[in-house]
Amino acid sequence: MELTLNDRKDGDWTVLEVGGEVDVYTAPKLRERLVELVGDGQYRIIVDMTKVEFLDSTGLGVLVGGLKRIRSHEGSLALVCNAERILKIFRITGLTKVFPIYDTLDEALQDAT
Amino acid sequence: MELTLNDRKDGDWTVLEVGGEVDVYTAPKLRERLVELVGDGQYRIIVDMTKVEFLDSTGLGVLVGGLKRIRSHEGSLALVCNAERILKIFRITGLTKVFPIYDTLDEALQDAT
Amino acid sequence: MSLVELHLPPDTQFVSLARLVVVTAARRSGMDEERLEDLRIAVSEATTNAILSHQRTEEAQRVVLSFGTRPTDEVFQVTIADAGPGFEPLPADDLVERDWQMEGGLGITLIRNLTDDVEFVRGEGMQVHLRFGVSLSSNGAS
Amino acid sequence: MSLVELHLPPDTQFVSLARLVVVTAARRSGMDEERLEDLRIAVSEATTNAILSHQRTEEAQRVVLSFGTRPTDEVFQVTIADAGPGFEPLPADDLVERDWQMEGGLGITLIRNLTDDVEFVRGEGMQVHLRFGVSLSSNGAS
Ligand SMILES: Nc1ncnc2c1ncn2[C@@H]1O[C@H](COP(=O)(O)OP(=O)(O)O)[C@@H](O)[C@H]1O
Ligand SMILES: Nc1ncnc2c1ncn2[C@@H]1O[C@H](COP(=O)(O)OP(=O)(O)O)[C@@H](O)[C@H]1O
Repeated sequence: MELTLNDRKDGDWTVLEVGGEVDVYTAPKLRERLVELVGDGQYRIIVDMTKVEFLDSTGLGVLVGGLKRIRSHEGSLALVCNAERILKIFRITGLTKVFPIYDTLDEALQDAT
Repeated sequence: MELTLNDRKDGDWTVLEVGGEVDVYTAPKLRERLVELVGDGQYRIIVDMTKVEFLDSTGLGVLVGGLKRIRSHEGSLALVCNAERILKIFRITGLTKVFPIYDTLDEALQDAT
Repeated sequence: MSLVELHLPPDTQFVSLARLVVVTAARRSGMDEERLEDLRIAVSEATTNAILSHQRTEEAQRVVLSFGTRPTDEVFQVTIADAGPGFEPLPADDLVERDWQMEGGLGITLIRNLTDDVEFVRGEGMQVHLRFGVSLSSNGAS
Repeated sequence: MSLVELHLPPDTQFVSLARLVVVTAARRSGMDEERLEDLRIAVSEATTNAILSHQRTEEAQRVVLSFGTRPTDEVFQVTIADAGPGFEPLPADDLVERDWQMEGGLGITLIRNLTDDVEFVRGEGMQVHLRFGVSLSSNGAS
């Protein structure tokens, strides 16, 4: 029920740290924040999901929406996630082929493109 | 839903350690164990409730039943409990006047009568 | 109405589920942790009584808990309804005098003391309404 | 039948309560932690769909989840029933081909892949039956 969102700049990346549960009730907040960031001209975003406890298809849909929006500006959206139960739903839906997914934030930042 | 019960001798006291939730579903196990102990001739019992997470009137009823049984053998039943939320229900039902209640097991053992 | 309902078979194993569900809903309505403990016990008592009443009368129907916040008056209410014969509770003041050797009555004593308001309604079956004030300004949900 | 029922107003805030209640009941039926995660997501998807269907059609009735173990066949079953118009889900194999740019369909894909068996029944309203094998020998309750 709780969703936490915190963003900060790290070099030319914007890191959006998401915590708690992302479902149909909370996902609109995540969508809004992504829209705001892109509207602000931030086209290089890392969504750090290390502290996400639950994510379902509504959350996946918001991330896909964010990716489309960013790609229309030729930007990049990368994810940080190391929880098997969450990686599993990216795999089932074929989204591991669409998002670059890193185990840690450091790896994501180092691999920056 | 889970109830754990462990007993051991300490001097001439039997210490029964209760953990988890004592409610209408689990209380019969506690009742049985008390009946067994008294049937075994253990008339000096300390019920250590330090690890009890939940106790309602069914649990209180079982303790009152144990006390009656032990008193009929001129024994003693003492309680160890320091959780305010549990002490509160002993207070409301007037049972703080009926049971000796200690903060710690050590105090209960030292005060032994 | 936006009340959630939990329908439980008359089996005592489900009393712990009732506690969990109602307390979780109340926490999200902004009830503080100390009051949640009072609610947890009151719900446990009333649900236990309803299930035991069904068992005594071999009533196979489910016991129904309905709960939620009435936004108009900042009250979290839980109604525990059973289809059994019901009972007439002793008036509140008689209970103070209880002797510890007396059997029973502990549950109703706790319910009366832990709620802000309780109403026992005997109609077709029994309905027990438990009420707790909550401050909606501290509402955790949003 | 000893199924528990949870009746939810068509408000998305209650999807998290549905997850909590069903997962807690399944844990007590002996389901292991990994399967509980699959159940948690499948219940979330189906409950979300049912509530959104009521919202689209301004159906004020509650969505009903009924769940429990059928002891005869070692299956934990959850049925999510709504009173909306229902839908005809795409057959399972068509879903493999989805393009990520396509909108929707992620929820049904997850449900099909995370359950041991799922049945979509369109009658008066929609009923989705999710089934998970459990080994009753490892039953946590007793
Ligand atoms: N919902 C109910 N339906 C019928 N009888 C009830 C109900 N709730 C309580 N009672 C009656 O009131 C008595 C007192 O209840 P309670 O105070 O909870 O104590 P106890 O269960 O320890 O006797 C019960 O024993 C029962 O006979
Ligand atoms: N219970 C239901 N009642 C009516 N329509 C439904 C129901 N469940 C699913 N649907 C329909 O099927 C579509 C696909 O559902 P789903 O796979 O969960 O993906 P999404 O919600 O992302 O579109 C929904 O958009 C909706 O139109």
